Amino acid sequence: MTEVLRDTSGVLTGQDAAPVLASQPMRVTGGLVDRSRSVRFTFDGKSYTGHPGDTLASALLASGVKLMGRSFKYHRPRGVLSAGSEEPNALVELRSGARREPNTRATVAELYDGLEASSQNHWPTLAFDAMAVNDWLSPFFTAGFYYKTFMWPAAFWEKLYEPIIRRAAGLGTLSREPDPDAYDKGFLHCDVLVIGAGPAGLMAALTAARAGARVILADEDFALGGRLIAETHEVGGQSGAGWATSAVAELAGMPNVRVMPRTTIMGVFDHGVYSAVERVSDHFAAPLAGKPRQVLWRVYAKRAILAAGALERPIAFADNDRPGVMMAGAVRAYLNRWGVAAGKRVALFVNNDDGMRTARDLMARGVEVVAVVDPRRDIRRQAGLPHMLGVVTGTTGRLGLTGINVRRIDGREEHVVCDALAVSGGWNPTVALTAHQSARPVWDEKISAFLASPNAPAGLIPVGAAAGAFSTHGALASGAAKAAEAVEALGFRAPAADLPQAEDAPVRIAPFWHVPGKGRAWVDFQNDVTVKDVKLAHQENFRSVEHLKRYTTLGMATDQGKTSNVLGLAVMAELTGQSIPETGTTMFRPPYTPVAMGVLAGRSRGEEFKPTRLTPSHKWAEERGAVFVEVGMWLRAQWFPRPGETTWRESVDREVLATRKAVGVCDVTTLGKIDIQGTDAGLFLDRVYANTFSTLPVGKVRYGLMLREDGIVMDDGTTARMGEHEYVMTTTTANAVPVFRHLEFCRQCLWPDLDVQLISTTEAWAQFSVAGPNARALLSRIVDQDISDAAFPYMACGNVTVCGGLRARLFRISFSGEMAYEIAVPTRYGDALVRELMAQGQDLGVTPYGTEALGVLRVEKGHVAGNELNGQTTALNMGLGKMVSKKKDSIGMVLSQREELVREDGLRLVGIKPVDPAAQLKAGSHFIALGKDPVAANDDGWITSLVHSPHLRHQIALGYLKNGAARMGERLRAVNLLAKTEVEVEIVSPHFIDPQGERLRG
Amino acid sequence: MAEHRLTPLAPLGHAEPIEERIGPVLIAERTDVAMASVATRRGWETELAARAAQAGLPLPPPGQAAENAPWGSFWLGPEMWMVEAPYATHEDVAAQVKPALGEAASVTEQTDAWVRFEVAGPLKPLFERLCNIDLDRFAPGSATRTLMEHLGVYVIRRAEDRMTVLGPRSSAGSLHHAITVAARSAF
Amino acid sequence: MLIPHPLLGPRDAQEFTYLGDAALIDRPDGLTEPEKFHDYAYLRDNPAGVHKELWFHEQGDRSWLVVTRNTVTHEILGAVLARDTARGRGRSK
Amino acid sequence: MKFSGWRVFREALTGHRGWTANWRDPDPKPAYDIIVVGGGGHGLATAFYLAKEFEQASVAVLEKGWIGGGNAGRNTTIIRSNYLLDGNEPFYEFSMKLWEGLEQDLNYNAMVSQRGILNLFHTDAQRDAYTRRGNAMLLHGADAELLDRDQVRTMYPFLNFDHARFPIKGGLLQRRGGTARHDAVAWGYARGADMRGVDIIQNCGVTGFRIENGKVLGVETTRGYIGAKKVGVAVAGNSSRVMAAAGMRLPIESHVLQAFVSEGLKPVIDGVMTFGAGHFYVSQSDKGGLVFGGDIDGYNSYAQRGNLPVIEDVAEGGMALMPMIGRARLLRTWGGVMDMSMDGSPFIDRTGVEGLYFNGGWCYGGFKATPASGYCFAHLLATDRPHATATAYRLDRFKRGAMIDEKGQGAQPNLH
Repeated sequence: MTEVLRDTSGVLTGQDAAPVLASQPMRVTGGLVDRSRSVRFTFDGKSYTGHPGDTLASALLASGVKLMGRSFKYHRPRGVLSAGSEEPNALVELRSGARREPNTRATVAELYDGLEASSQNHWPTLAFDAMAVNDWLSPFFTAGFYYKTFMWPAAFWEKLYEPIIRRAAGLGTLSREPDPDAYDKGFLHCDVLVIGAGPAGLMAALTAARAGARVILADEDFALGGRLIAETHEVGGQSGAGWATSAVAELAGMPNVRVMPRTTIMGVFDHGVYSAVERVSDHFAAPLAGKPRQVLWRVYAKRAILAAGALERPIAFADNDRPGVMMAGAVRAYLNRWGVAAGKRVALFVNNDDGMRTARDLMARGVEVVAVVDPRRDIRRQAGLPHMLGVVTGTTGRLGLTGINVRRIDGREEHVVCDALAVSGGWNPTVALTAHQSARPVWDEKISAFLASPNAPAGLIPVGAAAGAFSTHGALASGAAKAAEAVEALGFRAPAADLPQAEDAPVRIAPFWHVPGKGRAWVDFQNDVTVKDVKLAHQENFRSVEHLKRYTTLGMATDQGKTSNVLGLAVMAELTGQSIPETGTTMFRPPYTPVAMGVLAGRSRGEEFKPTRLTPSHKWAEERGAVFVEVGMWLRAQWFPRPGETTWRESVDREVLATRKAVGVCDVTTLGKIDIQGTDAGLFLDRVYANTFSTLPVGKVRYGLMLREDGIVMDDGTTARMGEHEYVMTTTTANAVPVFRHLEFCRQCLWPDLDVQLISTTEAWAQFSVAGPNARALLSRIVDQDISDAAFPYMACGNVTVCGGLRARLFRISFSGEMAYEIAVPTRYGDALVRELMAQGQDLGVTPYGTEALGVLRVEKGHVAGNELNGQTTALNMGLGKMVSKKKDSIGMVLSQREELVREDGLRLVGIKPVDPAAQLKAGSHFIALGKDPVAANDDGWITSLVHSPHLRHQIALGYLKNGAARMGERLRAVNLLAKTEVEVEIVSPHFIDPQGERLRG
Repeated sequence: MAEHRLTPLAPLGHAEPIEERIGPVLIAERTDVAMASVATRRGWETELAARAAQAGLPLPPPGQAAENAPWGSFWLGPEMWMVEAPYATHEDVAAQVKPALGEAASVTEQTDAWVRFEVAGPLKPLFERLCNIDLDRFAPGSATRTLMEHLGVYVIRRAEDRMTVLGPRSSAGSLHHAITVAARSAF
Repeated sequence: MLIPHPLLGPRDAQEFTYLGDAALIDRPDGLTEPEKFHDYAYLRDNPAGVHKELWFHEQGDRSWLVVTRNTVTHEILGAVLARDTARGRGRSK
Repeated sequence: MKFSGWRVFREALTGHRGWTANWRDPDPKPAYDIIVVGGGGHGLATAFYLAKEFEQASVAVLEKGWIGGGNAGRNTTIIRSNYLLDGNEPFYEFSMKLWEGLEQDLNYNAMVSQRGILNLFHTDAQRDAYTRRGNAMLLHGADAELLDRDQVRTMYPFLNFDHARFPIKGGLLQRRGGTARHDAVAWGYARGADMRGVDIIQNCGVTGFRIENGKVLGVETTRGYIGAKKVGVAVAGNSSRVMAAAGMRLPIESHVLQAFVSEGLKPVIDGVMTFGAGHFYVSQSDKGGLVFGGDIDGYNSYAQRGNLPVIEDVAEGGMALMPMIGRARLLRTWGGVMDMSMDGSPFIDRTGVEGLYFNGGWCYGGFKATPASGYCFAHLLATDRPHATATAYRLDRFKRGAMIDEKGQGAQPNLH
């Protein structure tokens, strides 16, 4: 906060008049910069100095630098136009290396010691840019010229023309390196959000805060006060800046107020959600350790006061884009806030009284004003001002302004020598945020500008200049009044506001948009859109505002037309002979000013892009040197390499063989587990599963098939009946969340009176599959109860204790085809249990296996998994059609019976093996009959899952094949056109081992 | 405590839960609380209230947490609560709660489904960077489920300067990382 | 967006998962009226204006809500527990 | 007037006085043979092909606002034919072939640019699915290549290969995919149709249909009644709204999809890229802006704007994939209203009303389909027979169980 509280006494008196430094020839007296300290910086490699409180633009101007950039299309020399975030011209690359930030507006870049900036979009140098040849070719490069050419010969567009155009694209350059800075996000809640800390915003914040409301005051600038620190008006008998300082001080001292400088409200979203970007570290060379560069705040506000002020608009006349041509308000800002003179001989071209302030302020600082050109016939002349009734018809000077051509009302033409021209075409209230929800601004004749639509978002209230109240008094008054209304609507009592004395000049403006004549008059400075382009758009019937924008690129540059849109619209209105409102209106969309992508992402990047879920045996598996794989959010052990194993196949084959020969252990905690209780639990399951569960005896497990309402298979898994009214459902790892959501939908929305309660227990239990001929032998050393085949047969389940009394759950189920169990203990003991299983199983040949072996085992057994359950297949496709009971109503039963889904010749799950055992298949290969062409018409299906079966010593696969059930033994080609390979395969039963299932029951 | 030969592992993967002080806040992993969910059986609403009251189990209204030693509890959803008790005395808390409620409720063990962090210190600068709750309107005794860095968590405000955060146990590391990074950013 | 949860007050829509038209509550009976399933599963009024729709408080209390929202302005006119709506439409067991 | 480099040159020397309106603004005639409702890309393309390929002399396009102002002017300009299913791939490949000849067809440079589209994959299962898809594309005569991690790295070295939560394992590349200048597509079709006598009538909203004995006679509009022998509706996000006026309920929901563009930057990304572990896809325009997007907001909406969570989600995807993007600035966001269908695939079909035809359900994939959609709709309107590549796009396919569900998400539009 210290910098916004900087003492500003003497802004008017200029008592701190410092000797003009040779290095800062344009620095004059006064301003809010701290002249006691110097700040060193470089621009295009050359060193300069400025002061704390400077922006890059003010410091460069102080140093006499006018040329700061090049325009996009014609590469015209460009200097500063504005003193704020609306700047279209002075864009630089800030910082270097991985921190390089292209297209940074010098007008808002806060100066810090060691700042590095370089100009953009030129070759070889800023002062001599070969690409400026485009300016000479401009007669050809009119709006949309590229739509009319580059068509012949056809091939040349991509090979020749476009590459040239692309090379010219863009302004600044990305570093191509990862952004090294951190970003953060957060949430703020308040009664009143005040957007902008000018006179209206400060008064609104004071009013709301004094009433006791929770207030957030945000301003994009690093120094608060808005125009108060750029003008010389007095407020309440002191300098405007002085009043602002004390207002900010009062607010900063209140517990119910949060003052946020360097914070831009970038968007207005539904129901009072505002997004704010706080630039925490951009005024340092680099963020402090552990601190973010910027923070994205989502602000939840009951009301928002829009005190964003107004933006001055240019006038279009020939060559109005030269460095040295600036907005009048900006000239005053540089003079009054930063103590910088825009030039030594300054001219003005204005259509309103506001412009005359500029002349007075300049002369007060001893800057020579050579002409005040004004097209209005009824101006109130002021003594001592070099008034010229007329218009500016052109300018001179290549890299910087050297003079202007003036045509007086009586027709006399003359050239006036000057090095700066201050232009004012009037002010546009900053209503951008009010249009973020598609409420189009409405034209107001009195001020010749757009105001917020009555349909603007509820609770977003424009005040001050943003509401067309341009005088300081008007701003203070409307800020106080609207804030009082707002807080009283929220139930607070607002004390009567004591408004400080301030000027209340009326708006005297005669709309004046452009000076007709030869030469190019710029409307959009960055994109090089001139009055001629607007005329051409009109001529070619691109007359709707949206067509105009898209055809000419008007308002599509980094400034989003803040200074150009209304002017372009006005010129189009002149051409169509319609009024401005008839011609159209300007729209605004988020963000208000461009926002770094990094801050929108916050901390979700790199390895923290999404959370990581670890299994209970993760630590143990790490110690065993397991290779891990991402399965959804989970990290699972993929295989466990042993010393000497050189390929993953070796490890996986060993794990598979050991499991089939002895016993394997695999962490299956990731499977979803849902606890289902209640007297109607069985009935509920009958409705959500295609098969029946109410008949399942207590202590038994059954495989269940769950359909979507459209009859396609949603998920599968086993469900165990642990008690009369208690079931435990398992889901696939991938579908745990959607299945739970679906079950709650059925429970709450379809059958709200069923007595059934659901809760996920996925993470409460660490569950391991223990599979293989020695599984029982191993588990009997762990489980305290009798688990003989008689006591605990195939598909049994129950509560047991392990290792001398720890409660556990045992399920005798198998995914591998072996005699297998799944044993579950409270998660905190998962690590200990797997170590115990390994220790106890030594002599039984126990082997841990990962997801790869799991996949091999299930394919050998012909079980479907993710690749088969792809959301496109039915129970019938999987060969499980009989499981869909027609005797009861269940989700998906009806629609699963539609004609196209029950075709005899439809897809069926089949097993595949290569005719040549040595052949290598690829999952995703398609089936083509022998002798037929590999074209879509002959496409019979595809391979879903492929593994190498160490058991059979060749590859085996599952796949879907048209009419597959009837084609056992048939030979086909598995074609992989991507690799230009094909393998002859034989269609077999998907059950490659133990089709009768003796092993399961063994 | 049941007698057996297995030794537990804390959610962050260490034998003992870990603590970390960052600036003014202390972020402590805790494993000494057992939990079970209690859901009303359809039609047993009044009966459950009575039995819970008799057993001294508080069943607070939506958005609230309550305590009545040794029990604590907070609201999960319509007709559903999470009951807490000291792990030392209530390791198998579901089995200890069920008899008291009988047919009136479905009771499910939840203890190890969650990682528990107790955060002590100035809460606002930290939690405004973590989740979307208005702390000025989240007085002690408030409990809610919300999102924290893509994770569904429960936050329970125990006191002006103490918050419990319950997150999915499998994501303990990610949640801990989120909280500590936010703390470093805030303080 | 903020969803006015009937039990918890305004909650950020990010905590919710959207399903669609609340007419999905009116599931026909598979045994007695199978012919109604196509329209139930596939056809939507999709109004430009007031829309009753199903939101699941996935990162909250796991309630399914029926939210009345204007699809043109996004203004929300109310929200109730879907369970109550379902009962109101005669759904029970 | 014929456009050419020579013409541009001559006009430059003569002050561009010779350029004329790209399309007229005629008043509506009392009646037309065929009325196309909707002056977006699909409607204008339909009119163009009706006039050019099917010699229809009496055609009007009715647009409630300004042409190309809907999704035609709001999309991320991607063209591709990398579909999996038989119902889709032939159609999108036909569209790709039309794109490839578009400039010459229209005598308008819509900047069709085949710089390639790369779908990244991050798991073995994704690789298998893309292998299946790539092969399906090749079986249908399209082009496809499967790249491994190193090949992707050579193409885009700045992607996050080393510190990723979901490491890149490879990608499915279609070199013929790319982008086209979206506005120019609408304007080119409009100019081409206008030159062939089609009346393009802007600011003319259709408020109802005049239907007698199950046959359409014409449309009521904000500019009065206009008779028609046939009416084709191609209004994307407004499909349900408009067809309701003909008494139809559709298997469609309207959802908002946001799109984004960064400040202009010197070229870094040549082609189009999609992230396989999050919602993010990106390309770079000829003006230098990174054009990107992600998932739909997910709730029914007719507002052409979205909310913050999706903006953040997309930015997270961007940072996860290419962490250099952190210092690029988001310049502008906007939203379009998508006609999300129940299986993620479109409809080009007759309706229960004789003479009334429907084109819609394009979800967020309508732009790439523009030429084929126009051609096939014109074919149906002119001949009453579906075009060979669009036979699957029937409104009754859900009754038969003939869904075209590329993503396997079922009857929930916001998941497609």
